[in-house]
Amino acid sequence: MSNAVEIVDLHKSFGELQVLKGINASVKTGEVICIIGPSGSGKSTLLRCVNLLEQPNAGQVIVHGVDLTHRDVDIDAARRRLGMVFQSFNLFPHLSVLDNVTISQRKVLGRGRAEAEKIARNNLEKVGVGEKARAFPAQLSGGQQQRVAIARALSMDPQVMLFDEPTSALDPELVGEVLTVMRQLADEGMTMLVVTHEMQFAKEVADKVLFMDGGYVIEQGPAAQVIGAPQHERTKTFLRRVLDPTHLDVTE
Amino acid sequence: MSNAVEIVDLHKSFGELQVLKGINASVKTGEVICIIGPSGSGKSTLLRCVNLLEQPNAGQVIVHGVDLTHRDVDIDAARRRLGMVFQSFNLFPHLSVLDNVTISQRKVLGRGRAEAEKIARNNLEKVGVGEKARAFPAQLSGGQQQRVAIARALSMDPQVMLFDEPTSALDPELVGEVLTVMRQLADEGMTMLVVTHEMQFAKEVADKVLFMDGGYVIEQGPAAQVIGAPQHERTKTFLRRVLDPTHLDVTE
Amino acid sequence: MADSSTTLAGPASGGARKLSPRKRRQLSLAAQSLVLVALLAILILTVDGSKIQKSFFDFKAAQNMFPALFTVALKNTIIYAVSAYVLGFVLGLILALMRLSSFAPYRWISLAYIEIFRGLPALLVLMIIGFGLPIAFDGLQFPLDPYDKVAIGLGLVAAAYMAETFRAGVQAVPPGQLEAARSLGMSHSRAMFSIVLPQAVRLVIPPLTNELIVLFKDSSLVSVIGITLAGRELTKLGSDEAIKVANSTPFVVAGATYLLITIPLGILVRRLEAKQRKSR
Amino acid sequence: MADSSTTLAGPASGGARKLSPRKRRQLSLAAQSLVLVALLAILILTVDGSKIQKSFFDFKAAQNMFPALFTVALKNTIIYAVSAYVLGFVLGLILALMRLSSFAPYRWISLAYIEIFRGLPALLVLMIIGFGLPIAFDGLQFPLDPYDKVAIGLGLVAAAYMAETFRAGVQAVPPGQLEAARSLGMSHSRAMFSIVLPQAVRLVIPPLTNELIVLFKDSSLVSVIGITLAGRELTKLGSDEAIKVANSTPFVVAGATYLLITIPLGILVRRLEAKQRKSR
Amino acid sequence: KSDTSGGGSTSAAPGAPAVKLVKAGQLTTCTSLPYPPFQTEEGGKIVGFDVDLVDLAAKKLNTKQEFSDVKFDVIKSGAVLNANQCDVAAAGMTITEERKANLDFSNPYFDEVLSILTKKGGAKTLDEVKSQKLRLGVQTGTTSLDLAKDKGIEATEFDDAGKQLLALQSGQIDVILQDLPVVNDWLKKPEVTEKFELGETIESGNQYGFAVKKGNAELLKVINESLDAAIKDGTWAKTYKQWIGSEPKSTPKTK
Ligand SMILES: Nc1ncnc2c1ncn2[C@@H]1O[C@H](COP(=O)(O)OP(=O)(O)OP(=O)(O)O)[C@@H](O)[C@H]1O
Ligand SMILES: Nc1ncnc2c1ncn2[C@@H]1O[C@H](COP(=O)(O)OP(=O)(O)OP(=O)(O)O)[C@@H](O)[C@H]1O
Ligand SMILES: [Mg+2]
Ligand SMILES: [Mg+2]
Repeated sequence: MSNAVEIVDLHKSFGELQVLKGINASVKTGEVICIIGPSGSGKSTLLRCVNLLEQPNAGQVIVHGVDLTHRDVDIDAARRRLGMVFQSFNLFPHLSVLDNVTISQRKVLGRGRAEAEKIARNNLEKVGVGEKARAFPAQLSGGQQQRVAIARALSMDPQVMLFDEPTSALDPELVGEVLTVMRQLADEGMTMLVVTHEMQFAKEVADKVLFMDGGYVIEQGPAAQVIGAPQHERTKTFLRRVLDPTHLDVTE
Repeated sequence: MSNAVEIVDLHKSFGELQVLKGINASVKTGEVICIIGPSGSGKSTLLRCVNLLEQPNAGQVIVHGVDLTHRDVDIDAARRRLGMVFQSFNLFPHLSVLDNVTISQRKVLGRGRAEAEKIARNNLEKVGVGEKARAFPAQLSGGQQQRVAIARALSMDPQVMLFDEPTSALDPELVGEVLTVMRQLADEGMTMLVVTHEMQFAKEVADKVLFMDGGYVIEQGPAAQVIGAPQHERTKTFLRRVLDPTHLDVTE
Repeated sequence: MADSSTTLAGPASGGARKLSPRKRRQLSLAAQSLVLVALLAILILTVDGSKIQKSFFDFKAAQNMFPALFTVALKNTIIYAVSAYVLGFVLGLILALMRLSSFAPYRWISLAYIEIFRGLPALLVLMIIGFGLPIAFDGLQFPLDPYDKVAIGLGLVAAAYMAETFRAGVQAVPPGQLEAARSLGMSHSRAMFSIVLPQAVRLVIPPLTNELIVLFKDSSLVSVIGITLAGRELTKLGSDEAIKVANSTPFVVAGATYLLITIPLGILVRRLEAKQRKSR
Repeated sequence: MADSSTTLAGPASGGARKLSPRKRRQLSLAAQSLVLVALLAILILTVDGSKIQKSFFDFKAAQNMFPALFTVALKNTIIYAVSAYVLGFVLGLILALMRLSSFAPYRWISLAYIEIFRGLPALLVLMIIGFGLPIAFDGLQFPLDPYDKVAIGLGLVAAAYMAETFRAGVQAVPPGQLEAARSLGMSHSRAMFSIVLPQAVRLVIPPLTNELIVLFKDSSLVSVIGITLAGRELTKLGSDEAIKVANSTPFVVAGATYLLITIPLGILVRRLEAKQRKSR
Repeated sequence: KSDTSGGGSTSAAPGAPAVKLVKAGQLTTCTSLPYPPFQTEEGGKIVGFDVDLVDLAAKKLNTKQEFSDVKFDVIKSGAVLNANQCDVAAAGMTITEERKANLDFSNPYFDEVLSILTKKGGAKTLDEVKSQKLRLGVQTGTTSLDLAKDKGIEATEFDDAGKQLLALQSGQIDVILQDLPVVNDWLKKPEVTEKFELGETIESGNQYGFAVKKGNAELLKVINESLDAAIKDGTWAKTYKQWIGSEPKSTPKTK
C-alpha cells in the first residue's frame, strides 16, 4: 500500500522567521503518527501546511497521490481529504451541534438534509455525544466540544485526520474522554497525524513518533524507541522535562 | 506548635450559586497541603477566601491566631502574611522584573531601595532567574514569569504561601522548573496551600491532600492515602480520569 | 477565636493606636456625604432659583413648542437620522466588502473614501452637498429637498464609520472559525457567508446602534443647508423658539427630547455589549 | 510527482472539465480590472471636466483663502480643539474617578452627567452655553469670548466621552493585576495608583487621540455662537469664501486642510491600537 | 469702576461719555455677515453703511468698533445683547413692534424696501411665487420671512444672506426675498446679472435702526446723538451715496 501522506522537503517562513527548514516524513495508510517537541518548534505549522491552511514556501505535500501544493490543484476539493481538529475546538458557536456537523456535508458535499443528519448522528453517537445534537456549543464542556469537533471532521469522510494538541485546552479530568475517542479511531484504522504532549497516549497508540525542534525533525521512529530510548541529547532533555517535571534543577 | 491556617465552616456564594458549603481544614506550620478536585468544585474560591480576595459569607479564616474575617481587622496588613501565586502569573507588565519584586516591599513594608533590591535579588537567585532582573515580563517565558511571581511573593516574607494551579498555564516543558522551585520551598519549611492537577507533585511533596467536590471537602488525609487508596467513589472516579486518561469508556 | 483588636494591626500600622480601617472608611463616607449636602445647600441658596426656573423651566415657553415638538421636530429628526442611516448602512456594507476584497483597487478606493469621510466635519460635508455640488453640476436637483440632501450628506459620513464597523466585525470573528470552515472544504466565500458573516452580524449590532445615536445628534446640523418650517428638526425648533421668547427653556425642552431617544438607545447598546462580553 | 491535472479535481467538482481555481481567479481579476477601467473612462468622458475643475479646483478661488487659511482658520481650529480637549480631559478625569468611586452619590452624579452630555448634540450644547446661560445668569461674562465659550461648550461634551474612556481604560486592565497587588498587601488606592492606572494610561492613549480628532471636526460648529473675523475656523472661512465667489473650491480647500490633520492623527491612532493588540 | 449689575467694564477713555461696554476698550457690534452693502467683509475688514454709522458712535466713545458674526435670528431676538456678547446690534435691522419688546432701538436711519430676485423672465411678484408654487428663499429671522408667512408661502430659511444667494445660484431655490439694497449690491456682480434680475419691490413703510440691550440708555443716547449729528452735517447723506449708490429719497428726522 502506498503512502497516505508524503511530506517532501517542506519549507515555511513567516517573513524573516524560518519555521520549517525542510521536513521530510511519510505516513502509511492506517498509521498513527505522533509529533512531539518543544513549544515553537513548528509542530502546528507543519500540520497546517499539510492541509494548506498555511501555504508552504517550498516542498510538497502529497496525499494519496495528489500533490496538494501543485498550483493548479483545487485546494477546496483537496482539503476535503483531510480532517482537522484544533486545540481550541473551533465549533461554530451560532449553530447547533447537529448543524455544526451537517453544514459542510450539505454545502460542500451536496448531501441532502436527511442523509447529512443520519451521518452526523452516527458520528456523534460514536464520539459519545449523541444526546447533545440539539445543544449549542456554549452549553457543552470542553471535552464534549472537542468530541463534536472530531465528529464534524469525520462526517466529511476524510482519508487522513490531523489533530493539533486536541487536549491542551481541556481540564485534566476531561482529557481522557477525547483521548479515548482518538484511540478508538486509531483502532478502526484511521490514518492520523497527532501533535500532542500526552506521552502516555503517544507511547500506547502511535505507530511512529516524530520529535521536532527548531524547524527540523530531530528524531523519528517507533514510539518505544523515541520515547523510551531517545538517541539525541535534545530529545532526552525534552522528555525528561515533560515526563519527570518535579525532579529538575532550578538552574537548569 | 499551633495551626498556621485554620479554616472554620467557611461558606461562600456568588449570588444564588453556593460555591463553598462549609469548609473546615487546618494547616500546621511547615506543612504542604495540596487541594485537588474537578473543575468548578471551588478550589480557587477557597484559596481566594483564605487571603480575602473574596469576602466569605460565613465562617472564619484564622492565620497564626489572627482572625482575618473579623470586621475590624486591617485587611491589608493581614494579607501581607499570605503570599499568593496565580495561574496566570499576574506580573506587572509595566515594571521590570526587579521592580515587580521591589515595589510592594518599598511601598507597603517601607523598605529602602537598597534593602528591597537586595532581598529581591536573593529571591530571584533562589528561583533561578537572577540574571533576568532587568528584563520585562513580556520578555520571559511562562515558566520564568511564574518563578518571578513566586520570588515577588516571597519578598514580602509571608508566613504562608498560596498557589492556585501555578503550572496550568505553562507549556508542558516548562512545568518542571516551577514545580522544582515549589518543592525546594517546601523543603525549606514554608507552609503552603497548593491547588494543583500535578498528581506526581502532590504525591511526592504534600503532607496532606484535600479532595474537593461540589463545594465540600470530600476526603482529606496523607497523600499516599487519598491518591493511592481513595475511599470515596467520587475521588476514585476523578483520580482514574486524571491518572489514566487514555483508558476510559467513551460513554462514561 | 482571637478577638483582641490590638493583635489585629499588621506590620505597617506603626505604633500609635488607630481606628480600624472599617471605622475609618465609615467616617470618611459620612464626611463626604456632609460635604456634598453642604455644597448642594450653598448652590440652592446662592443661585437665584426663580431666575433659573424662569429661564430654563418656563412652562409657558415650553407649552408654545407643542405640538410641533413632536409632530414636526422629533418626526423630522427621526426621518433625517433614519434615512441617513439606511444610506450609510448600504454604502458602508459595500465599502466594507471592497475593503476586505482580494482585488487591490477595490481596497484602495474604499480606504480612500473611509479616510476622507472620517476626517471631515459632517457640517462641511452637508455644505458641500447642499451648495457645492449644485454649483458644480448645473441643474442638479434634489427632488425631496431637504430630506434627500440630508440623507446623502449625513449618510456619506456615516457610511465611512459603518464600513469600519463592518470590517472590524468580520475581523473580530476568531480566525479559527474561518480556518475550521476551510478545513472542512468550504471555499473562502462559502466560509465567509455561512460561518463568518453570521457571527460578525451579532458583533456589529452594538456599534451600529451607536451610529444611529450619532446620526440623531448630527441631524442637528441640517439647518445649515436651508430648511422650511416643515423641515425643522429639534435643534432648529429649539433655537427658533428660544429666540422668539428670549428664554432658554426651548433649548432645555429640545435637549430633553434628544435624551428621550439617545439615553434609552445608549443603555441598549451597553446591555448588548455586556451580553457579548459575557458570552465570550 | 503526480502532475496529471485530471486527478486534481476533488469529489465535488462534478463531471465536466473545468478551469483550475487558480486560472478562474486570474480571469475574474482581469475582468474586474477591465470593468473598473471602463467605469473610470465613462466617468471622465461624461462628466464635464472643465466645469468640475472650475468649481472644485479653481486656483484663483483657492488663492484668495491664503494666508488666512493657515494664519487664522487653521490656527483657530487648533486652538478651539485643543482648549476644549484640555478642559474635557481634566473634567473627564474627575468624572471618571467619581464614576469609579465607592461613594454612591459621586457615581450617580457622574453617570447622570455622562448620560446627558453624550446624548445631546454638541451644537445644542454650544447654543446653550453661548445664549442660554448668559441670558439666565445676567452679567455672566466670557472674558476670552469666543475662545472660552467654545472650550466650555465642546469641552463639556468631550468630558463625557473622555470620562467613559478613562473608566474603560481602568476596567480593561486585567482584574488579576489588582488582585496581585492587593495580595501583596497594597491598599486599594495604592494598588490603583501604582499598578492599575499606569497600565490604564497606555490603553487610553488611542481613544484619547481619537477624541482630539472628534474635537477638530466639532470645532466646525463654533460659528453658531457668533465669532469675529479673527475667530473664524476652517469651516466658517471655507463657507464665507465659497459664498463670496459662488464656487465650491473653498469647501474643498477647507476640507483638505482638515484632512491634513485628521488623517495623520487617525493613522497614528490605528498604529497605536495595532501595537497594543500585538503586545497583549 | 462700579460694576453692580455685572456685564463688562466702563470705557476708560478720558473725556468720553461713561458707557458700560461688554469688552473694555472696544464697541462690540453684532451683525450677520455677509450683508452688503450694510456689512460685508472685504480684504479682511468689515465695511459697509452700518459700519460707518456705528463707527461714528465708537469715535464718540473713543473706542474702535469690533464685530461678532452671528445668525440674524439671535440678533433680532435680543439674545446676543442679553447674553452680553455685544454692545450694539447693527445688521440692516428693521424696527418692528415685536422686536421692540426685546431690544431698544435707536432712531431710524434707513427706509426698508424688500425686493425679489428672480431668474430672468421668472416670477416677478410674491403672488406669482405663491401661485406657481416656486421655492422661495429667505433669511432666518428677517421681516422677509414674516412677509412670506403672511402671504402663506412656505419659505426655505437660510442662516445668512450669503447662503441664500448661493442657494439661488445653485438652483436650490427659485426666488429670493431680501432687502433691496442687498439685492442691488448682488446685482453688481456679473455672474448674478447674467442669470437673475430684480422683481417687484415692496415698500413696507418700516425703517432700520440700531439696537442695544433693553435699558442701556447711556449707549443708546450716544448712538442717537452721533446719528443726529451725521444727518445734520451731511455725513449720513455722503455715506448713503457711497454705499447705496444713489441719492437718498428722504432724510431721516432728527430729534
Ligand atoms: N502566522 C504566523 N505569523 C508569524 N509567525 C508565526 C505564525 N504562526 C506561527 N509563527 C511562529 O512560528 C513558530 C512556530 O510556531 P508553531 O505554532 O508551529 O509552533 P508549535 O510547535 O506548534 O508550538 P506550540 O507547542 O506552542 O503550539 C513560532 O515561533 C511562532 O511564533
Ligand atoms: N466571581 C465569581 N462570580 C460568579 N461565579 C463565580 C465567581 N468565581 C467563581 N465562580 C463560580 O464558582 C464555582 C467555583 O469556581 P472555582 O474557580 O472556585 O472552581 P475551581 O475548583 O477553582 O475550578 P478550576 O479547576 O476550573 O479552576 C464555579 O462554578 C464558578 O463559575
Ligand atoms: Mg502548536
Ligand atoms: Mg481554579
